[in-house]
Amino acid sequence: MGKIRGAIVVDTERCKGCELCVEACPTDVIRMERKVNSKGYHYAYMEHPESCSGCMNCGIICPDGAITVYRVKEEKVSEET
Amino acid sequence: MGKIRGAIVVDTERCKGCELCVEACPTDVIRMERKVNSKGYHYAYMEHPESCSGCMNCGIICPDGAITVYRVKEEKVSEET
Amino acid sequence: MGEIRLMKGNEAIAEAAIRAGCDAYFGYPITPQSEVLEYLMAEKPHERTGMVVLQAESEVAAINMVYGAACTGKKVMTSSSSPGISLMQEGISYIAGAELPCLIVNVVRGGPGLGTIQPSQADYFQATKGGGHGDYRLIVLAPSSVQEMADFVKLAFDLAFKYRNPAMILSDGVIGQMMEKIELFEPIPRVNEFDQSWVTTGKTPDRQRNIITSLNLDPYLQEEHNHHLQEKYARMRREDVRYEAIACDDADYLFVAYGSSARICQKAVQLARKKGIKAGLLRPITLFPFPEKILGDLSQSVKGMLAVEMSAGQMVEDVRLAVNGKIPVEHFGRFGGVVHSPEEVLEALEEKIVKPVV
Amino acid sequence: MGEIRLMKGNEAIAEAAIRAGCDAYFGYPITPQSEVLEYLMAEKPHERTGMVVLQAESEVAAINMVYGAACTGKKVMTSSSSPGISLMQEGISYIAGAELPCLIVNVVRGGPGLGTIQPSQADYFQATKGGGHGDYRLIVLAPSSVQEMADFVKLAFDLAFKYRNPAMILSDGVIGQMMEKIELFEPIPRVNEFDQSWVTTGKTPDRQRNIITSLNLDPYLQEEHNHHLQEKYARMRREDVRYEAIACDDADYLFVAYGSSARICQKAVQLARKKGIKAGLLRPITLFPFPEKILGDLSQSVKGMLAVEMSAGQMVEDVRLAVNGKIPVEHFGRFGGVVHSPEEVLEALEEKIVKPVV
Amino acid sequence: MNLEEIIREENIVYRRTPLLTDKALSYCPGCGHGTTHRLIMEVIEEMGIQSDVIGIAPVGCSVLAYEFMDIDMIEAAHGRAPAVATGIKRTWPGKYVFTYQGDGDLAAIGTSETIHCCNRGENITIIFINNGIYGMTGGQMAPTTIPGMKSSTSPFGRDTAMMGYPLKITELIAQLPGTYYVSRQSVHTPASVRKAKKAIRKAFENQKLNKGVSFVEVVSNCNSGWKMTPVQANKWLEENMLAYFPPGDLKVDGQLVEQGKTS
Amino acid sequence: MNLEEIIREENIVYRRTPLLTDKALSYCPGCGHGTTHRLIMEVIEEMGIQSDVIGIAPVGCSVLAYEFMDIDMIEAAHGRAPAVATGIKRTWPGKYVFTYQGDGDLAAIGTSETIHCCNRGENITIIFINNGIYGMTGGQMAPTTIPGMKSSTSPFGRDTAMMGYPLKITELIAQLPGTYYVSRQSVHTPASVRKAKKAIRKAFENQKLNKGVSFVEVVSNCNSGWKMTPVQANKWLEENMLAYFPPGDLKVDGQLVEQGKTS
Amino acid sequence: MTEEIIIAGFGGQGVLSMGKILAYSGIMQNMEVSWMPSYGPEMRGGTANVTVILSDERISSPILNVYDTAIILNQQSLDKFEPKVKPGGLLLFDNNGITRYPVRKDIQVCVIEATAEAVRMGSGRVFNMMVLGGFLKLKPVLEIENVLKGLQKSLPPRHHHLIPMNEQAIRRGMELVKPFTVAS
Amino acid sequence: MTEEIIIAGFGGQGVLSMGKILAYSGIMQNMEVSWMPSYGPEMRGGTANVTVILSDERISSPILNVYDTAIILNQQSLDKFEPKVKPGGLLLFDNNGITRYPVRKDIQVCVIEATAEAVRMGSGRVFNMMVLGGFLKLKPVLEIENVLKGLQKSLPPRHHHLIPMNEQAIRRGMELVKPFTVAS
Ligand SMILES: Cc1ncc(C[n+]2csc(CCOP(=O)(O)OP(=O)(O)O)c2C)c(N)n1
Ligand SMILES: Cc1ncc(C[n+]2csc(CCOP(=O)(O)OP(=O)(O)O)c2C)c(N)n1
Ligand code: SF4
Ligand code: SF4
Ligand code: SF4
Ligand code: SF4
Ligand code: SF4
Ligand code: SF4
Ligand SMILES: [Mg+2]
Ligand SMILES: [Mg+2]
Repeated sequence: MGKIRGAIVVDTERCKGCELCVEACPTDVIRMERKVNSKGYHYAYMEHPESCSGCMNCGIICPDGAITVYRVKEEKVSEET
Repeated sequence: MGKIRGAIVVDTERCKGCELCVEACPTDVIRMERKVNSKGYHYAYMEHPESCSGCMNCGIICPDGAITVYRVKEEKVSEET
Repeated sequence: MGEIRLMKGNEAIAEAAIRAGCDAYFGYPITPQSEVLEYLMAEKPHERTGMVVLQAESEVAAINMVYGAACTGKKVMTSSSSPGISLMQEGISYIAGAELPCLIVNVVRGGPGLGTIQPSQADYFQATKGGGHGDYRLIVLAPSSVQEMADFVKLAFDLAFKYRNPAMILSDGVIGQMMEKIELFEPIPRVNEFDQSWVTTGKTPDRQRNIITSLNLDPYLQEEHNHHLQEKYARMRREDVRYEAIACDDADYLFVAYGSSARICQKAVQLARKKGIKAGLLRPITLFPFPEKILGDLSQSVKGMLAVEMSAGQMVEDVRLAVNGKIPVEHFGRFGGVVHSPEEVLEALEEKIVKPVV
Repeated sequence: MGEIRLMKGNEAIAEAAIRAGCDAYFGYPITPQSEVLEYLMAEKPHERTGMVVLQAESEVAAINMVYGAACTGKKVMTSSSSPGISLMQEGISYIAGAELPCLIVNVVRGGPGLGTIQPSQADYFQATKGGGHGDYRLIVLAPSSVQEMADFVKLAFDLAFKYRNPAMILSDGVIGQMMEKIELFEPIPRVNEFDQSWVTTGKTPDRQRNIITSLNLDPYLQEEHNHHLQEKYARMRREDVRYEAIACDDADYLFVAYGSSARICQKAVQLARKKGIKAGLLRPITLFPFPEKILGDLSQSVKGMLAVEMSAGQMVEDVRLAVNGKIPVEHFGRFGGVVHSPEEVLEALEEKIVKPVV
Repeated sequence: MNLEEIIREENIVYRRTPLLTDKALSYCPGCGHGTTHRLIMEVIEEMGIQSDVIGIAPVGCSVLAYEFMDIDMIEAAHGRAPAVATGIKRTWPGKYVFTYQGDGDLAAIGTSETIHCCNRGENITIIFINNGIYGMTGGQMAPTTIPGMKSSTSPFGRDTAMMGYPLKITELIAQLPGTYYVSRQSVHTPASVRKAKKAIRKAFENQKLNKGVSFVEVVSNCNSGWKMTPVQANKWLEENMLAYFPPGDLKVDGQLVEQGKTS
Repeated sequence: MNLEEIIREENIVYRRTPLLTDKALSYCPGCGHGTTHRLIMEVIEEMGIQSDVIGIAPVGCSVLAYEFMDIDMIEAAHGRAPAVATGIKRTWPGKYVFTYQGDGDLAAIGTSETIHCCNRGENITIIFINNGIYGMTGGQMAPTTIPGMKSSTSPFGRDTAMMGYPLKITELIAQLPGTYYVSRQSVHTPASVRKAKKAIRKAFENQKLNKGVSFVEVVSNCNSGWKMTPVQANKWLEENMLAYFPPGDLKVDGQLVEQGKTS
Repeated sequence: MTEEIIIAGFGGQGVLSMGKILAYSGIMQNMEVSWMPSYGPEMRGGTANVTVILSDERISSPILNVYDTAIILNQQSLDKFEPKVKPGGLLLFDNNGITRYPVRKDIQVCVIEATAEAVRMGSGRVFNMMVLGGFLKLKPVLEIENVLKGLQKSLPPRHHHLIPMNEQAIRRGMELVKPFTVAS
Repeated sequence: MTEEIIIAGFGGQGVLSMGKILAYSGIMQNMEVSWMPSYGPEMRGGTANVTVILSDERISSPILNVYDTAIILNQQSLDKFEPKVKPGGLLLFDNNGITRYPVRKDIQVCVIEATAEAVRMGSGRVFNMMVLGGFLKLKPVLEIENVLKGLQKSLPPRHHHLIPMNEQAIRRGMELVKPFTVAS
């Protein structure tokens, strides 16, 4: 499927499992882990990393600032396309 | 001069000499007495009773409710005219 | 027998208010007493008895709504916790000055400032000596069980109307939040049987107008009014002092404690007796009027007293004033939201009273 | 020698504030102290020293403006009279809890409620025992002359910053409204020389962020904080008790009185001595910390004390606590706005102390 | 006709309402408080509701209103009259309840109580005496002191940069869904007094409708605080106060009156 | 490109601002307080003004804001943040001062301080979190609880006849001459968060202009108090809260924005 | 030397400012002074009084029950303060509007027709200065030069041109004052 | 008979309601009861605990320092309350998420794998009832019929249909509970 252009890293200890990022992701990248962190929360992870566009929606909506978003520079992307 | 149609009675002890009635009278009926009442206020009186139309302006403006206004009934007035 | 329920102290206050024929409650949420308003709203007392319940925009508004309703002879109350009660001080002083009956509930938390929401007894001075300005007193009742939370609502209204004086229930987070078995008294009709000749409900042709005010621009009239108030307070001291004496008859040492501290001291008395220390507990139920006479009397028979309060030492001053130097009086208490344990309290008695006295 | 002026007590407060390098005043008008704000507005201290003067929309706002400015290390003050001070109780408790230095002036009038605008001393309990919630204390200074109204402004700021604690000048309508000759101290620059490491003026890279709060959700931390406060109050008791002893050395009987009552008692001492009664006067200058030690000491040499206050009896409790039953302590005072005369006071001494004691 | 013939009981067209007590008003000569007291009492007399009215006096010069109005009255703490009124009206919905408040009382210290009472739509009447100053305490600046106006706490005139603009609280209150009738009037001329009375009457009559707050601002002089004679003060009022606080209805029957279309 | 190539320092396009402390936020999962905290800290970071900012936390769930924001902060008494801010800004006119307040704090107990601070035109920024409820104390009705909405003190839904209408305080504030910028935003979708951030930035930048209050309302969820999941709560917010509290600028550069023309 | 004075009259009669001038003059003479007014709500009307103490020593109570001198400007004040003059003390009153005259014989009673004189001179504003002159004539506790200095201090600079007029009034008062014979 | 119990765990585990059912059951058995929760601000998360006392006599302190029984549902609570069980008392814990196990040998320690069982049964809601069952098995201070009555009292009527399910859970808990051998 579509080229990998972005990625996220979730701070699993900071994540509270609110699922707002899941809802916010336009390309349905994120799912919640069945395991829980030390505070008892299920945490977010990339279920479909290949779909991530690095749009930052998830990072921007996350109340706990648990998500770092990476994106390869546009020129890079276009190079590869 | 013009017929007497109205009259006022000032409660001289209640009057505080504010002169608002003097100002309010459209026919310049009222003046302030040179004497003072027991509280030291000059009080209002009818200087030109013949000009009083009984319009009530003075009574209506008086903050201390010191004025009673009298007027002969209109029909009476017209009878006499 | 009345209905038996398991209830929180705060809920008991609310249910008792409905049953005591309270006409109106005005209040603003604050932990640890928000259940009072919540319970009332859920119970729709408006439908049950016609009681009015309104969430005010602030404690200042609430106490002044109380002032208004009280002027009309209604049984009216508010409740809050420490910071909220501080905001009411001007209003309370007005209510006392205008001689209005009403009930104010303070479920105390740890201060000063925002402090903590945990239990405390550090508002004793404020409640008993007048946190507001001027010489006035509240009738102050200190429940030490959920049962008393309910019963004192009725008692407070009775005393408030007897004296035309605001009454306060001075509780704390422990009593407010705990659940206990209680027996609810039978509802009484929402009819006020106290003298209503003074109330402002519209001047009917058969009487002079009624005025409620705390103002006397003439200081001599104001002094006269103050003397009248002082006489009323003196009468309270004569007629309405309430306390509970537990194991005091043969006691060598006394805990003096009210509210939840009294509960803890009761356990400490049991522990002490087990150890062979003849401890007793004098529990003031009315903090104003303070049970000074019984404390004075007991100072003849006991060797020392320990005032136990969740504060840095407030009621202890009234105990000292009552005892007037006859025997040692010391203070112990955890505070700032920490609740002492029976073991700590007993240890303090031994350290501060038993040892030094022997 | 400083500048000599004839000034009202309230004006002296205002002028002294400008001279003491006060940074900001926030207040709301109320008789009998509105001259403080009026004087400041007329003097344009903004131009004289850069001092900010703002009329707040209420006393609640004023005390919270004080709170804000105090957080930034500014010398800041407010003034009001009894009902207004009652409204400030929550704010004062916060300020004490957050350990902020500031000055609050209460020019007391007769209560309770709206009461009268005439002088009174019935806010003693509120000032010294905490009218707000929780265990806290204000440093309370009681001027008894216009000179002291000015001087204590500077003193109050010094003590407030020494302890990071709110200070109160507890005055009354007599001292506030009277004019006397005073010698003004030289203006000091509007620079704060006290420790500023804790203030919130923006986190610079060279330090951690500063936080001002009175909150500790954890009761154990809050208890620790309360212990810290109590230690501070204990230090005040050790280091900063102030009083004036007049004719106490050979006295048989003592007046204990502060503020304007002390002035009246001073005259009563003169009248008493003329009559051959060896009276003296102990005038507490700091009401908190209260001069309990000197009173305890004096209770060895005098036969009785009369606490004279324009209240139904408030400071008298502290005198009794200090004396701890050793000698009789009685109270006399006109109240509700009435000021006692020297003759009345002397008569009360004779009736209540001299006669019963002899 | 001579005077004796006119001055007869049956010819009285205007007299002091008996609902004012005999006591001399404590106000300064020419103060609009007196006029407004009179209007309220006339309305109560005309409506015949004396036995069902409860009035609330504020802290301000009118603190003693209860000495002059022959009705049951309550003295409220400074600014809290709307809360006090709420307490009463909620427990006595059948009574007429009104507050009488000054600008310091209603628009400074009592802002919150005013706004929330109006927003809740308590079925009461609020009479708001705006004299642009704190009369009672000696002429300090009020929330409604107009720009440049001198007072004892703005001795060089209200400096809006430092002290803010006057608060047009009546305009705010008209915005609230809980108000049913909001009007601004004045009592500086006979004509304005007549209008003010009509507004006050409406504000009392509305209580029967149970639709919310009826609010009447009365722009009035404080000649003492303004340091003018009463006559000067009323002229100054017309020229300055009314320019800032234009008279007229702001809201009628729950509907905002279009600006300019003041009646 | 594989993940390792993307997840590199130099490819970061979004990360938690270092102006948030390490401490885990005390808020419930999904609570908009966290998002808004982040936005404010991002703006301060981007403007590079950390050393000149003084923040004021209210009493409400955000009472502990000072634990999360790496700036000098003050905890104010319930509702009094605008007065506290006034005290600071008046004595430190060169600093950036902002309050962060809930709806109970700002629009109930703090109404008077809010209105007068805004009317005086203090040069500060007010961030107003409107979640229609008292979050911290257990979900009681707030001044902004919408009609029919349930809360622990309106368990059968807000009954406007008994409890009054929601208070649209932002609309009132926009009317005051002391406000320079008034905007309502929300943080329930990435797009709304982006807009909210712009508004907050403007509100801080305005402080340099010395023209008065900049006020940003942030409509936010209190999923705990509303008894919903965070995702449900944000949906409910969009459908119900925003209908009552429509987002957009109300006043820009001191000029009221015409209704409907919200940006 | 200590002189304890009460000045009492209607609100608008300049009672407080007369006291203030006295107090300031005391300071100019290196004395201790106190000035303690009655005070009330702002509304015009009603009575006003002020207690002024001039002394060589530190002043104790600024509030007194009895006085060395009572300067009385209306009937109500006469009724109230006549009994409070110390035996041997001075009661000075303006007779305008007085219907019930002083009766005490154990004190010195004097009268000054200052109101009448002020009306005659057409300058009501200096009425209180005349009364002050009368007092100083009877009790020369202050030297006139110090009173003039006191006047200067207590008037705002923009009113300093009025000082000669005030001085004149003081001197006129000294002439006007005369003993009052108490009816027996 | 007096039984002093602490129940402690995470906020969402039904700690308070378990305590409430115990207390109501006590009332049904004509006992005196007290229920004293820890309380905090509303925000979700954090730990919760409740002290329940059942007694034949009037209960003195509702706040205790040591307990007859500690019912423990998470690690933090285990760390905090294990030392506070009276010698000879009972410590009952659910082992889900526990990494540091009990060590005391002077008390009875039992374990119940209720979380695991609830997940297995697919009904997390009755987890706390299982734990309650475990406790009642070990300390039969309340008769089961009274517990069922207590359940009825403490549940709102609209949840009464769940009582059979709860009863089942209690009985299952009685089966599940087992002694835990403290490592030595
Ligand atoms: C809590 C409190 N603060 C201040 C005062 C003092 N005070 C009395 S009246 C008043 C202002 C009155 O002004 P306004 O409301 O405009 O009434 P007016 O006298 O002008 O009619 C003030 C500030 C008070 N009595 N109580
Ligand atoms: C004087 C005072 N009254 C009441 C409280 C209790 N209290 C704390 S937070 C709060 C309301 C919080 O609601 P809001 O401002 O909407 O903030 P949120 O928690 O929803 O963010 C209340 C009433 C208090 N701390 N102080
Ligand atoms: S960056 Fe965008 S596409 Fe990638 S996970 Fe986040 S929301 Fe989805
Ligand atoms: S939005 Fe943040 S806290 Fe919520 S699930 Fe996603 S990563 Fe976790
Ligand atoms: S208006 Fe009334 S008080 Fe004023 S002068 Fe005329 S009669 Fe007298
Ligand atoms: S009634 Fe009219 S005309 Fe007659 S005196 Fe009064 S104002 Fe003048
Ligand atoms: S001071 Fe002003 S408002 Fe008060 S009575 Fe006098 S004129 Fe009227
Ligand atoms: S209670 Fe509501 S406002 Fe508070 S943190 Fe939880 S979701 Fe947020
Ligand atoms: Mg006014
Ligand atoms: Mg909220």
